[in-house]
Amino acid sequence: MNIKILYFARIKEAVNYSTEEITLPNDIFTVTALKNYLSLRGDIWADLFNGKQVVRAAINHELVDNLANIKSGDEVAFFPPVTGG
Amino acid sequence: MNIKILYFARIKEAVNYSTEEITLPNDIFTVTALKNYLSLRGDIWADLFNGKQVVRAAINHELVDNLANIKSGDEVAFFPPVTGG
Amino acid sequence: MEDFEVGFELNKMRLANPSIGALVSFVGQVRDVNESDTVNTLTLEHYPDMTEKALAAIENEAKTRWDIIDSLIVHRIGTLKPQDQIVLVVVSGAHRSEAFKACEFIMDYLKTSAPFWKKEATNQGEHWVEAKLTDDAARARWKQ
Amino acid sequence: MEDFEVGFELNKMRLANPSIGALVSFVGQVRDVNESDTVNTLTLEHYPDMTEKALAAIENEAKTRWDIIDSLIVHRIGTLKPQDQIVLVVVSGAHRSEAFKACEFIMDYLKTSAPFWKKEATNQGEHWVEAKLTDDAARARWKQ
Repeated sequence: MNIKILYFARIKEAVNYSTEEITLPNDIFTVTALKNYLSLRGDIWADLFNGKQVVRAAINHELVDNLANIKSGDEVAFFPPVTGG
Repeated sequence: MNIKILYFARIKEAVNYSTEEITLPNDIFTVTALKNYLSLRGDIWADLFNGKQVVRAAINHELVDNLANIKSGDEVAFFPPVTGG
Repeated sequence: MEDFEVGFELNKMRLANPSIGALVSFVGQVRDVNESDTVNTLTLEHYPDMTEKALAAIENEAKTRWDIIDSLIVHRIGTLKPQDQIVLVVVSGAHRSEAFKACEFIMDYLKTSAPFWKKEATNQGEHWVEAKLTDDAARARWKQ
Repeated sequence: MEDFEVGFELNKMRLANPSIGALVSFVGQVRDVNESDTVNTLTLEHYPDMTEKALAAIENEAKTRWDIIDSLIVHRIGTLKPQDQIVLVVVSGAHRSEAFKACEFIMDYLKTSAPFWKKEATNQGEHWVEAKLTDDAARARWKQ
């Protein structure tokens, strides 16, 4: 399935992407599975997504937890804990 | 002893005084005693100071309770519960 | 008593100190209807010599209890009409939590210990506003 | 993003409704020193499509929980300097207690669930501001 991924703040700078559209294998249907899949891209990705640092996720502009389901056409965003206000 | 008494709001209107200077008998040395003494002036005064309605007192600009001591030269104020803000 | 300009007061306090991170304010407005009567005017009487001391004591107590930087209380007196401003409280601090608590504390104490009295004029006549038990309860929360 | 004029926003909300008796506001200011470093600039990044929904959700939740009349959130983005305003929250209601709670609730939720990120530039270089555990704790107080 095809999804769009957005990266923000520290994570955007680390992976050097702000947005990408990718085609996922069919067995990637949770946030955790997507994080594990992205970890395979190399050390920088693994450091971010192996669970040692807090990476928040949103699907279609709603904060979600790691068990949330991803479906085709979704906009998934990864970002550090927010620090506005 | 001589004291000054100020009246505010509903109480000022009821007694038709805003301020007076009076000489008290020597046995009047608490707020309660002063209230009882003023009650003797007539029905309006008795209604106000017989304890059936809440009358707050201040001595020299500090809120006090009924047991507070009054001394010569004090400025005593009587007023209803405050309603500012 | 002359009106206050809330933007001017907030900016003045904020810009006076670059370590201020949080500014909390309260503005009270004369409502058009109180207890189902239409309010024409609201007249505020006070006890001038006591007012200044009472407000200073409330601000000092707030500064003792919370880590705040500055505070301001402006209370109007005289005759006001619906939608006039009555009172302004501003509290600044490094962080928001202390500023919020101190601002609400100041309002709760002002409502119950500063010598102001409100008289409403409605079409049914004039009457003194009664003190509210909810204000006593609000103040009681802060007892130490 | 353009600055806001706090006096204008407060007066606009207050004067729009004569049943408003209480108006509580919070203004956040960029501090000159954060964690002992002098701040030269503070840059706010956000997630535009999500920001609007997140702020609306926070305001709706506040309106569900408390008896308030209106609310406003303005959050600046882009590069700011010390003493610039960052954020404005205004809540109005008939009575002060509900307005105070709703305003503090909105700030606590904004701090922990609205997609904004701060990057500080100091003489020691640039770094992303770390999220604070005290903000998570502040939010946790409101859990139902």
